[in-house]
Amino acid sequence: MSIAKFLLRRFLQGIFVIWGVITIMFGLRAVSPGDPASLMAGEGATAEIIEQVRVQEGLDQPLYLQYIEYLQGMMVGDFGFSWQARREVSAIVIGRIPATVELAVAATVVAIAIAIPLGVISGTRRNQPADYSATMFSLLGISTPNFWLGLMLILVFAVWFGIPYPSVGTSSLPLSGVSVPYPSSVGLGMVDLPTGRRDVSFGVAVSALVFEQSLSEMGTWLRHITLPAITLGTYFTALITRLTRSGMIDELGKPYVTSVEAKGLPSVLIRYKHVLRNTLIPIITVLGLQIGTLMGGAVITETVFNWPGLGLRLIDALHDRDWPVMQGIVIFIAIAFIIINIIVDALYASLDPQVSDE
Amino acid sequence: MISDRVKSNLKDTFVDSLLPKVGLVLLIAILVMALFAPLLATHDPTRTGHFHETGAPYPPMGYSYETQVAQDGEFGEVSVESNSTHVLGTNNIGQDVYSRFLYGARVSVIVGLSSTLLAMLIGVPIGLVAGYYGGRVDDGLMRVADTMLAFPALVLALALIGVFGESPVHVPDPIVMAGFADGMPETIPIPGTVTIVGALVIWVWFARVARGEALSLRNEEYVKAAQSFGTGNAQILRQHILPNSLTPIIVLATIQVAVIILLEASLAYLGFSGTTLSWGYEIERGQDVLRTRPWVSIVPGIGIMLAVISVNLLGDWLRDALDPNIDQSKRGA
Amino acid sequence: MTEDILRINDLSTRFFTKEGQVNAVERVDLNIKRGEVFGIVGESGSGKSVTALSLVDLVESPGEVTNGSVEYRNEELAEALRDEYPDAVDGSFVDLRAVPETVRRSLRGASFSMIFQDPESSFNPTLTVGEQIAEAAEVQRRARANPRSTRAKTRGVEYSFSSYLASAVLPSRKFVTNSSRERAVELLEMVGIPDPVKRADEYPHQYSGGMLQRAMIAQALAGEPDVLIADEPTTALDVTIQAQVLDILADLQEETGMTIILITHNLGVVARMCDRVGVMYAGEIVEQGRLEDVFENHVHPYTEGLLGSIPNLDDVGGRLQPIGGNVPSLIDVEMGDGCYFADRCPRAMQECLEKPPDFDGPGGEEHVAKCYLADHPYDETQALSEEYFESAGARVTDRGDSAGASPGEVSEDD
Amino acid sequence: MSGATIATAGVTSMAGCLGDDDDADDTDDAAVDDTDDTDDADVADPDELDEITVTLSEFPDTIDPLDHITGPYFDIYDHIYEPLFNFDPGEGVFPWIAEEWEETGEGSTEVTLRDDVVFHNGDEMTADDVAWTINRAVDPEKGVASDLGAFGLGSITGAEAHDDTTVEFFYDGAPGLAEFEFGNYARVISVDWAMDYNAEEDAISGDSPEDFNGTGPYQVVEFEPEVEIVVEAFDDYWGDEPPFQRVTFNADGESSGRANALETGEADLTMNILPEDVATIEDADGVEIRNVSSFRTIFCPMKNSVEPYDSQEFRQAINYAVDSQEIIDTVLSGFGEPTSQPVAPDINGFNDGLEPYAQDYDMAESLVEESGYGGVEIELTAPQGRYLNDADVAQTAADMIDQLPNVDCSANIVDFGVVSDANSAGLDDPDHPFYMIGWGTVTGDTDYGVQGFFVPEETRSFADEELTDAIIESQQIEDIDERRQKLQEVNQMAHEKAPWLFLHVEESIYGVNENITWDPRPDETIYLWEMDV
Repeated sequence: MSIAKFLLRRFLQGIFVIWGVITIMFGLRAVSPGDPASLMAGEGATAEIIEQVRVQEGLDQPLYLQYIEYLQGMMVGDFGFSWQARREVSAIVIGRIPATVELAVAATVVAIAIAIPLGVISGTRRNQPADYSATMFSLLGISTPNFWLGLMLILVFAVWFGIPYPSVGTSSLPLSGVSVPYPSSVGLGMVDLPTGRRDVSFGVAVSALVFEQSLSEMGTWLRHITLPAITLGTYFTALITRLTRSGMIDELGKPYVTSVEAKGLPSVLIRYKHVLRNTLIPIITVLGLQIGTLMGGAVITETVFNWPGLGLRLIDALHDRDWPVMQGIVIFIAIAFIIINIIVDALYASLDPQVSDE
Repeated sequence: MISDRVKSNLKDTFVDSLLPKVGLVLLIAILVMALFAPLLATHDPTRTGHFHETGAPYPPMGYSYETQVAQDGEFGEVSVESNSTHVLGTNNIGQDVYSRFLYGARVSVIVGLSSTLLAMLIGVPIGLVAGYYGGRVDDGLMRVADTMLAFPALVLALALIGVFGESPVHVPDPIVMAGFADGMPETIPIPGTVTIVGALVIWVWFARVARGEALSLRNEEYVKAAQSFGTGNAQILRQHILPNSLTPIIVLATIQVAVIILLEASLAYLGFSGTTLSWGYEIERGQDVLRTRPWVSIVPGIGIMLAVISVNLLGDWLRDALDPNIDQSKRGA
Repeated sequence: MTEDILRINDLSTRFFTKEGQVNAVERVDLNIKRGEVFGIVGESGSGKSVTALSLVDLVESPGEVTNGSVEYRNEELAEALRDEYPDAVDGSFVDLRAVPETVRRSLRGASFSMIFQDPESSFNPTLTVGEQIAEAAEVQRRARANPRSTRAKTRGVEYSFSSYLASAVLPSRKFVTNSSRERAVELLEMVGIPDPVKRADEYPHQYSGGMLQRAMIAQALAGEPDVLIADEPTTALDVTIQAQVLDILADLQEETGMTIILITHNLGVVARMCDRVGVMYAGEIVEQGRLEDVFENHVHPYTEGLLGSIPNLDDVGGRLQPIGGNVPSLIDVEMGDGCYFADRCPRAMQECLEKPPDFDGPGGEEHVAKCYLADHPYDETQALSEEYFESAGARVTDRGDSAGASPGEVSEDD
Repeated sequence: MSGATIATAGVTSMAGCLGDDDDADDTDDAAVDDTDDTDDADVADPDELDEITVTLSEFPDTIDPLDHITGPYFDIYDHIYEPLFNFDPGEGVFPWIAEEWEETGEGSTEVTLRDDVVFHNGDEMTADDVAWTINRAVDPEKGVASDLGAFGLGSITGAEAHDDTTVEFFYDGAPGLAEFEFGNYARVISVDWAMDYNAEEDAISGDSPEDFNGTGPYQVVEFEPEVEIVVEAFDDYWGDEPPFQRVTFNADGESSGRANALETGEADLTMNILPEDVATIEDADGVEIRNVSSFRTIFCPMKNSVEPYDSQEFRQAINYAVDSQEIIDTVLSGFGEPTSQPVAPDINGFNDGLEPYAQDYDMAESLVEESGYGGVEIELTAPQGRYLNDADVAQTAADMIDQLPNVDCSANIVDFGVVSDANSAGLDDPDHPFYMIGWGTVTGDTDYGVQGFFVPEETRSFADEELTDAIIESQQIEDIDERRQKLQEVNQMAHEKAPWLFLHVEESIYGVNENITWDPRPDETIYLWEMDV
């Protein structure tokens, strides 16, 4: 079977799973102990609004008709309407995507950039201090709840070291009491005084850099995203380090490594070109599944740092009992998860030549 | 079942390396804390009002801190000394942090174990049946499993809680009931929905592993032999397939306990657990006062970390010793 | 033809395992002549493969070459290293154990290359065969441009860390130049792979075992090595394929005049290919000499046992004859002070409880045996009783345990 | 009226100042400088403070000016869609857009409007706009089923324009109530503009600045849904020029985040600062805490349809068990004042002869025994993040009750929606009979603080004929002093009958750039035009 066929099959499976996800969410609404109309109308809705919702959402129809309508809506990207926010859920979701993507990508980049070299070093220098440190780090990393980690980072960096940290897109922590003058204490000359802006998106930062040769927006972006990205990325860094280490150890024991060494290849090439490549194959499949953890972690991290992404919006929707928004975000996350997994599979297929023979 | 080889593997890997020992010591410590919380606690963990005379919470032993309090609208800086009866200080509402730390272990352990057990009870039979019978039953299960796995665990848990709400269950404390620990709460609230939701989120892992085992075991000679004697399928599943599938299921269960502990803590932190007697909730409580009273958040966080580390270490040990092939992906929350 | 290319003295390799120290290679002395085919033969676990790996410094932890010297004749190298490492250089010989690892490393491929017994697991499954051979050619190409510098092998932008990372993810080939790739195709053609251009772009799992072994030979030849170490090159192959592979090796040897150290437990292979032979037992070379001497005039009872009752070279049976008794444990504490073979030896004598030195054998020059029988005939009055070793007990363990105790590198499939 | 939603936050929208301190004439030369909008951290020079950022604790969900009734909406939208009247709690209703008004008969009042009011899109405001807006608000069939119409303008039945500047309001309640309602909640939308949004049928929605069009002193120039609204002074505003040229409204759900924003100069004004963060702000340079005792009381209703709360002895026992001063001193760091009755001290009808229940466990224990409910287990349902340290207050109160030897009490911390539903569900709903909630008596009159809880049969959470009658009686008294006396009686009665666990008066705590001159209002409303630099 060719890679294309393999991917096509995965794609069709993905469609099936998306249908399943949508069905489960519909089912949840149907089995919810309350009245679905009041569920959709959200917190504090009046009886009139609930009735209006019942009629407009077709909740007075038989269940199977509701289901068909529900599916039809989903197919055209209609996630419903938030009666609380008076907006299309899809607009709400789209508005929140960039912040989450920025955070998730930053965390992943940080994780990969740190974890892979760390795992390789740890795996190739077994039982040396570097290995022990990396092992301890990864054990702590996978065992530390990330919301707590986020708070501790704030505590250490913002409070104890007195590094002022922008409140925006961050928690919580007042840094006042910090008497050091702002820019010098950060040690980053390019970092401006905090702006009055809530946040700078990566896009804005990049365009400022490109069109205005201005570093300050990028600096602001970096300053805002650093702690959240570390918070979200730590678990992943630890996990990938762990996987890389054990994968390296497994792979290094394989005969082909001796064979490659006998060819006289430099060791860095052996590690990164030959061994790591084979190590990555199982890691990638695991990571595909772990993207779900990343997304769950993003929900928490966004809450800790008040980061205006999907996760924070999901929590708000839950507190407001705004079912359509909650459902829209959950379905969106699930679909994103499925699509990422298909991409991961493609990556996997491109890495492992044997996949096309399976 | 557990063979001698496995036993000796378990022993060897335990004796040879430090980490499983650390894990076991931690686990025993956590279990002792959880089990004997009413005896070890110095105060009723729900009792409020343990404040310094200035009205501010006590810091942990050996520390003091400066804070500002308003009396009749006027601010004044006061120094707050620790109090020897509150080893780890008190929280925002004057509850003893040490005692809440112990009871937090209790909630984590109860939720972690019961949720995992429940998930096993749901997932293992489904997985075994699917794997053993194969065919359409199996296909159906795998599709359901794929769909369940398309939800990030925390997100699915939040969705379920969003629908079903939070309902704490008040579990009586046998030690207090028996009169060994006067002054401790007679019941403790366990986040009921979280327990069930946790099981609903992770059962599919058990189903997958059990299915895989059943799938390979059904071709074993002794199973074929039993079939040829006309032994009923139910009996074969019970007598042959289940016992021989246990090893990877036990390894998985260990890891999933850690997953549930983190899940419960996360939900409590986000305010969806329905109980305030939880490490996660306590961290949230401390968030507002992180700058002035960091111990309120630090202490429960260490609790979660130690509990998860202990379970992870034991999980690693079991996995290495029992089943080197079990998938790494089954960890994490 | 008579000049030594390798002088191995007192080479010992130990594995430091949980069960104890394993003496995989025990004070081995060997001289290899330029252009010859030298066979090392022995049972599984006798230390043949570890000896080979020790020569090129590829013994892996927990193993370690603990003693001895490996002197390699190479005028250029000797010249280059003379000032910096005077102790390591002796005439045109360089003691490879006395020079830094980077030097040894730089000799791999170019001076020494290896063929492994299991071609399927000795190729990286995720790179094309052509790429892997080209890689070997590339390394040597760079090394030749600047023979002493290992850094030369890793110079250039494509060797940056990020490109390593990228290469791990992307199917990139920028580590090898086009000329190396062409060279790979040539080499494949040379070892008789049909349609080498197409085959070069295939992955190892698309090759058959015999073809892969040929590809491995091609890879080993990429650096035009002085010494080719072939570790059981035919063990994993079908009998017909075995013959083809051996033919190729023999032809290539004839063409290039390189030295081959052939490690095998297959006496037929030895008889067919080798000029001289060393017999290994329990990490020691117990007898060595020209092929005819060892096969026909052997003195060591172990050699005799190996060959069975076959009296003449033209009728070698192929496989090793089973020998009574068990393969010895190589664990240091369990090894006695005497001849390691004594417990299995039909002619063990009292004096065998002390380690025999090398005695000149009855064959031509260089026929050497570690056996008192080379010095004087068997004396029945000195014979050890059958029960002697059984009561000594501890020295001999059952086969299962010793296999468990031996590191994987020394065990072979029989 | 059902108070659930009104109770949710500082519900009011009265126009504040009389204009006497509105000397914001120094902003003429303060041209907007878009390239320099990052400098508002530089608080040293007050002249430059013509751009400020207000960080609220919650960002409005919706943009329809009629589709809400809670604090954060008014805090932003009142600057865009200004109130028609200027309402001062406890003082009454004063002219604003409405210049004068007169009762014209049974259930109708004629209002004369200014003739120089224009919408941000340039259209002139007419009486038609006002009438249409009122009708849209009060008619659940039109536009959105508006909270503002249903609760705020509950007794108003409609409006009709007579000419460009005259509009008549119709109502079915007492004239005083109607005046309070329109005085407080009347707003105006341009009917022509609104028609583009199909506003007769739907809520006004959108995500661009053009989707706002009021007559207020500020017009929207940037809008990012759920994140921020930026407004600038409206050039054609009929009234005084507002004190800041450009104002950014955003929100941060965490008190410490808001405090942090203030300290780093990212915000110039922020609200709902927790007591824990007060000291931090006090310590920081250039910013300060401004606090005022609000009209909001925090208390825990006990539904007397449910055992054991049907016993007056039991309810009193609960009050004797809780030491609210202690809660204030510890959990609230001293912010607050214990209450003895439903309303706060400055409210008309407050009975200053009443003392808060002093903590007395012996008394409480014996009262519980008297009630016959000894050994009962109860649960206090309380929200998290709605009021100052609400969950902590509730847990402490519950634990104080739990310390009674004959009562077990625990706190159940839930989302505010649960509490709000429990409150509006009335006596028939037994799910959460004992819950913590806050109520801002924004009118400054006791009636508003008690009537919703004790009078309407469907939604009240406590049924007592004597108390209900007394409240109804008070509503019919014309004489101010007599009425005040009656209201004091009502408060006295409420104290004795203990329908609630009385806790405290909530402090409104703001963090403010010290260059801003502003005294916070007790009704929890933020009006930029009351500020000065």
